[in-house]
Amino acid sequence: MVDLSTDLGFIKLKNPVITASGTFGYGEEFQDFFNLDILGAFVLKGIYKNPKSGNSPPRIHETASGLLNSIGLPGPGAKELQKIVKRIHRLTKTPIIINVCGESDEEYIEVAEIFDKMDEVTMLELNISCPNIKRGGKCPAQDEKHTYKLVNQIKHNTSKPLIVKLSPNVNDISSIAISAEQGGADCISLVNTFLGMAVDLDSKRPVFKNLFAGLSGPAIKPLALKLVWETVQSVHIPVIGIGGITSGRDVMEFILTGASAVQIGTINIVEPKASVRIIKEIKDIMKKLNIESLDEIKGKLKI
Amino acid sequence: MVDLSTDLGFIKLKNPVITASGTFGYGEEFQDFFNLDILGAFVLKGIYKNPKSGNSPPRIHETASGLLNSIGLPGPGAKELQKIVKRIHRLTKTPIIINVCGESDEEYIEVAEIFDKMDEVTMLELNISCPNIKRGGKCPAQDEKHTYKLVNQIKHNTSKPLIVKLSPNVNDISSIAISAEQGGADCISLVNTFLGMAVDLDSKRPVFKNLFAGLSGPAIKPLALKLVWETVQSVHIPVIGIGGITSGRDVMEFILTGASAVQIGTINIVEPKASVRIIKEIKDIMKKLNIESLDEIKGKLKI
Amino acid sequence: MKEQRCFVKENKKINENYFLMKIKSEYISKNSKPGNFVMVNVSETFDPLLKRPFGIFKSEPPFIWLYFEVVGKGTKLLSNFKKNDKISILGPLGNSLPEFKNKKILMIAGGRGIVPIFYSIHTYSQHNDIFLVYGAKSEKDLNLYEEIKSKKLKKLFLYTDNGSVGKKGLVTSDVKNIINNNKVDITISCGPEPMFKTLVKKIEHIGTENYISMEALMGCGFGICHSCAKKTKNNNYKQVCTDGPIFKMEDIKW
Amino acid sequence: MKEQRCFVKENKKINENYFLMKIKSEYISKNSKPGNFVMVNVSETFDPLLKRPFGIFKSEPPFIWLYFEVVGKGTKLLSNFKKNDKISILGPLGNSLPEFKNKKILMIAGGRGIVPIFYSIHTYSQHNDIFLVYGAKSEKDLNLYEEIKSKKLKKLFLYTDNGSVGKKGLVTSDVKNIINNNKVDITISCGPEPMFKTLVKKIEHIGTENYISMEALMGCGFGICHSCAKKTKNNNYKQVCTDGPIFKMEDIKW
Ligand SMILES: Cc1cc2nc3c(=O)[nH]c(=O)nc-3n(C[C@H](O)[C@H](O)[C@H](O)COP(=O)(O)OP(=O)(O)OC[C@H]3O[C@@H](n4cnc5c(N)ncnc54)[C@H](O)[C@@H]3O)c2cc1C
Ligand SMILES: Cc1cc2nc3c(=O)[nH]c(=O)nc-3n(C[C@H](O)[C@H](O)[C@H](O)COP(=O)(O)OP(=O)(O)OC[C@H]3O[C@@H](n4cnc5c(N)ncnc54)[C@H](O)[C@@H]3O)c2cc1C
Ligand SMILES: Cc1cc2nc3c(=O)[nH]c(=O)nc-3n(C[C@H](O)[C@H](O)[C@H](O)COP(=O)(O)O)c2cc1C
Ligand SMILES: Cc1cc2nc3c(=O)[nH]c(=O)nc-3n(C[C@H](O)[C@H](O)[C@H](O)COP(=O)(O)O)c2cc1C
Ligand code: FES
Ligand code: FES
Repeated sequence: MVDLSTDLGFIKLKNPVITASGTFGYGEEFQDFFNLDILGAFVLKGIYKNPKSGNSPPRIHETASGLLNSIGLPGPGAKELQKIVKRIHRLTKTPIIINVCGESDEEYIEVAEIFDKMDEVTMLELNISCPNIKRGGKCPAQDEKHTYKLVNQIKHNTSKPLIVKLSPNVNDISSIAISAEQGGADCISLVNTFLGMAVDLDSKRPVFKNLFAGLSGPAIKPLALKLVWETVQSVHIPVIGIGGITSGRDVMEFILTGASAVQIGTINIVEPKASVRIIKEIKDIMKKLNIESLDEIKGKLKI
Repeated sequence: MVDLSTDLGFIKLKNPVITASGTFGYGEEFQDFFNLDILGAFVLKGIYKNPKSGNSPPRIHETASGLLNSIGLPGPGAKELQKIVKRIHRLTKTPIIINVCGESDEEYIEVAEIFDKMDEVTMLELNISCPNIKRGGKCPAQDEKHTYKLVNQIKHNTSKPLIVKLSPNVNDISSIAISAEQGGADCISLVNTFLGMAVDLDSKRPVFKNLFAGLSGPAIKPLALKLVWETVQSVHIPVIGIGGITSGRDVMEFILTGASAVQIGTINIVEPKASVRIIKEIKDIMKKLNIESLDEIKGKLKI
Repeated sequence: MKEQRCFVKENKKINENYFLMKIKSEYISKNSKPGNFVMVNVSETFDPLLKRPFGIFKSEPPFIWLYFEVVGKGTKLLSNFKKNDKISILGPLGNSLPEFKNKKILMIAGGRGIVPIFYSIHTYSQHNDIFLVYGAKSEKDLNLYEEIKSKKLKKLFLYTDNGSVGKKGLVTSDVKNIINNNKVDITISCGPEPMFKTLVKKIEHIGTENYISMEALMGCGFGICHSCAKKTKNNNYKQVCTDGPIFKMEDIKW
Repeated sequence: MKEQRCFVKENKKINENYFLMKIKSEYISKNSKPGNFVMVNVSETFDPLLKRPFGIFKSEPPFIWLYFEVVGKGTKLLSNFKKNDKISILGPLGNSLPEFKNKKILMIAGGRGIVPIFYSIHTYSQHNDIFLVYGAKSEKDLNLYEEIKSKKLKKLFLYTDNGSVGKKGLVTSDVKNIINNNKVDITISCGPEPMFKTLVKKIEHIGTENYISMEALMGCGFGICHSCAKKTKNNNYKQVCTDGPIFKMEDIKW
């Protein structure tokens, strides 16, 4: 019997597989495919205070082994999501993580407070890294000071474990990660999507109204792994690795690199039962490598 | 008859297809596949002053639609390359571009001076963006001041048109591009490879001795296109777009985005006759779109 | 809705650009209804990354048929599948048409829009009068002419852009007359966006109940990625994959 | 050296992990020599991105044969090719073995290392005495046993890890004795890295002329990417794709 559990310090997950925000709906949608109980945890799609309808189409564009998206975080608003959270909590006891969004620091704080009060919610993930903002805009995770200040404010106003989700679109991921840690983050997750662009030759227009969009999927894996490595080297809190993960082998590679858990994103869209397969593959690899617990490999990269 | 020529200001190329440094050897190797005369220009693989043997294997690692490389710029040194340049100049009148490398500013300057004196050389491309440097090291293109200073010094010591090749591994490509322009660059080419990482589960080691390696290939195209766009917006000199280009359509997309020419890299390794196909595809697309000259589309992105 | 690895039983080239693929899936064939679609994994690798949506053309358990046009990289790969190759498909997906009885139904199909229409004819022709308007660029694109003639149709109106078969003109040319002359109650249409736009103008206020089957750029096909958004009249977005692909014509903002 | 789109004429499963693929290429078959290899495009998409190197197993114009082991994603895709599928291959590549006459040649093949060896036997057996040592994990991995027995061999020594066929033991076990007892002039070997390492120790100073066929991680296969570097005794790098794959045993740094 291999032990897949992983300790995030503030919580122990039964396995390291967390489904990533925006690629797993509210979980409910996956019930037809598998029992949500098998997951380590799941992150609901990003939520603002008020309902949002999202960007005008097209919202996705396929690239080689990757996906550009500019969905624009459509959602029913925090109040409505509270009801949904209650409903899904009745379906499964798997930890629910809220992906907190905001157009202003105040909105981030308000949304975080709303879900901080809910027993059904296990953790908050602060999405300070959404690339789908107005042209020329920057997200908080692209600025050390902003990251520190926002994380700090939220930490002071909430009591649940706080995951801070970072953007790969920065010069020096370490300094941002350290800012988040100093601000009070209990955990760091990365990466959100990489800024990319696509144009349409026939219309001579950018594919996306917002010009830029976020790249995810297998294409970004080597880039994400490098950023996770750098983050693990610079902070003392646990790190959740994200980016192009599609197999048990990928998961093990991120854990070897120092991640305590992972989130799987785009592959959920492509292959709804990916998590089930991935968890099985992790077990198989552990057996093959003769590893009984993930701690035997976590961060054990020999350099 | 469509006109594929493109004006870089200091030189007019017969078409926008330039083969990228490190993926086209010294050109000679491709003679079996096609006549080098068809190319717009070609860049020889990066050269240091003295012979270098390159990194210890493994030197490549395949990723989804991408290639990580840590070749380490093996080469015969500047003196030997001069002989080779003379030899290949006899084979073709296609403009030869030297990819100038250095471990120190002095070396960059020396190498640039050596090739500046050669009639057979049309342009110099300053490779200030090679990611395959020692662990923790930075390349000049990751620092505005270093970029400015180095470009400026070389510009003062040479008289040939100077292309400065930028790194995508920066926070703000615009400011680096502007530094290069102010330093005296006649043209900017980008991107060099993205820093990525791979690990080997069985040995628990990084795949590459240098830990990080450079990602190229179709996977990076949307990221490269975004950086080319930002660069075109911020400088007045011509820009050569590079990154994941594999088809005539890709070339046209970069030109629509504002590039004056392109370099094609990894696809040369995979499909030696790629340039021939790409040039043909460009013609076909121009006919289909009813475009007679590339100027009709260059930078014409409607945003 | 399930994802399954199935066997391709046949992949027949109908003409240069069109293929008819027979796939064995007990589950999907038994659970599908007219209007439903499937998401097909065209490659076992990550390029292309996304599955591709295709309407269900015909369903006779344990088989379903897809009828697809080669338009890009994914459909090109799909055209290479051969008998006994395995293929992963997710379905049945989307909503479906309601049940009809004793109605006069006009079906309007442009190009590959014939797919959901063909399934509907099959389902409704027993208890309803079916009129079909089918249009394509030229004779060779009217691929399913023979298959269609074999169906129980009250009347068939053919159109080609160049007049090589049927009338010369657009599929929408005489729709209004056809509706009036035959006292049509219901229309069901599927085709390219421009066809819909013309159609809306012609029949929106004519008194018929108008159903349409829509396409959209899809990521997942089962409602989680929000990429298939279509604007409705009241400026909300609907998801084509779960709220559709069947919509009432008047619900969409054209 | 040319890149061509060729037809697969047969892709026969030899056992669970091994396939023998017959490809039609007038050009490659006519221009290849023992030791040469080809780069094969296993997918029309960008995943996997790189071509894969395979030795030429047999060449009888207008056909060549590849004999490959399914070890990962690319070889898995290759195993799916069927008769009349098109496949892009680049070749012939690499250096080749010199000509030999009236020599006693010992060939040593471990696992899929049989590929260049088989080609060499074919070429050299007319004018030389060929001794073959061939080893594999178990009987079922000695796939080409019958094919090999049909060749004109002076002597055949078989080994399996478990003794299910031939002797139990490693392919290298008795090499020294075989060389001495049969007055072997030349050895040609191909197999996994550990086999070479053992072999070097046993026969480097025995007086034979020792050729080896090496594998390396390859990007291009024609000398431009520098990814196939192998260190030589004098601490330089050689490129396996153009300086090799055939090397003299003593040139390599083990
Ligand atoms: C619900 C639904 C049902 C469909 N049913 C059928 C069917 O029965 N038969 C059939 O031939 N086609 C059908 N389509 C369209 C089909 O999905 C696309 O033609 C296919 O996905 C194109 O894939 P590709 O890789 O070949 O093209 P790509 O290389 O991805 O693109 C080629 C062109 O097709 C367009 N395109 C790409 N994806 C879609 C998409 N999802 N919807 C519309 N256009 C797209 C692109 O914008 C581009 O212009 C349906 C689409 C939907 C949404
Ligand atoms: C000159 C030469 C001749 C060869 N001849 C044959 C042959 O005749 N028959 C045969 O079955 N194989 C041969 N090989 C090995 C074959 O190229 C690899 O097995 C194949 O490329 C693996 O591809 P994959 O995508 O299935 O594996 P991947 O998924 O890429 O990797 C699976 C495993 O194979 C290893 N591997 C990957 N590429 C290579 C490579 N180029 N060389 C060695 N190991 C590799 C990886 O490190 C990994 O452990 C030859 C290799 C070379 C260099
Ligand atoms: C369609 C889509 C929607 C996403 N929505 C969100 C979101 O609401 N909040 C968030 O933090 N990240 C969002 N992401 C980013 C993912 O959670 C993840 O960080 C990213 O896709 C990288 O992982 P992957 O390569 O496994 O997809 C979204 C990604 C995709 C593809
Ligand atoms: C194997 C390899 C070697 C390279 N060597 C060099 C080099 O010597 N000098 C340089 O400026 N860029 C070098 N590059 C970077 C390419 O020139 C190019 O900028 C990069 O690969 C992105 O383009 P691509 O995606 O089309 O390959 C190398 C890239 C590869 C893959
Ligand atoms: S395609 Fe994903 S929500 Fe409709
Ligand atoms: S494989 Fe590219 S140089 Fe040998």
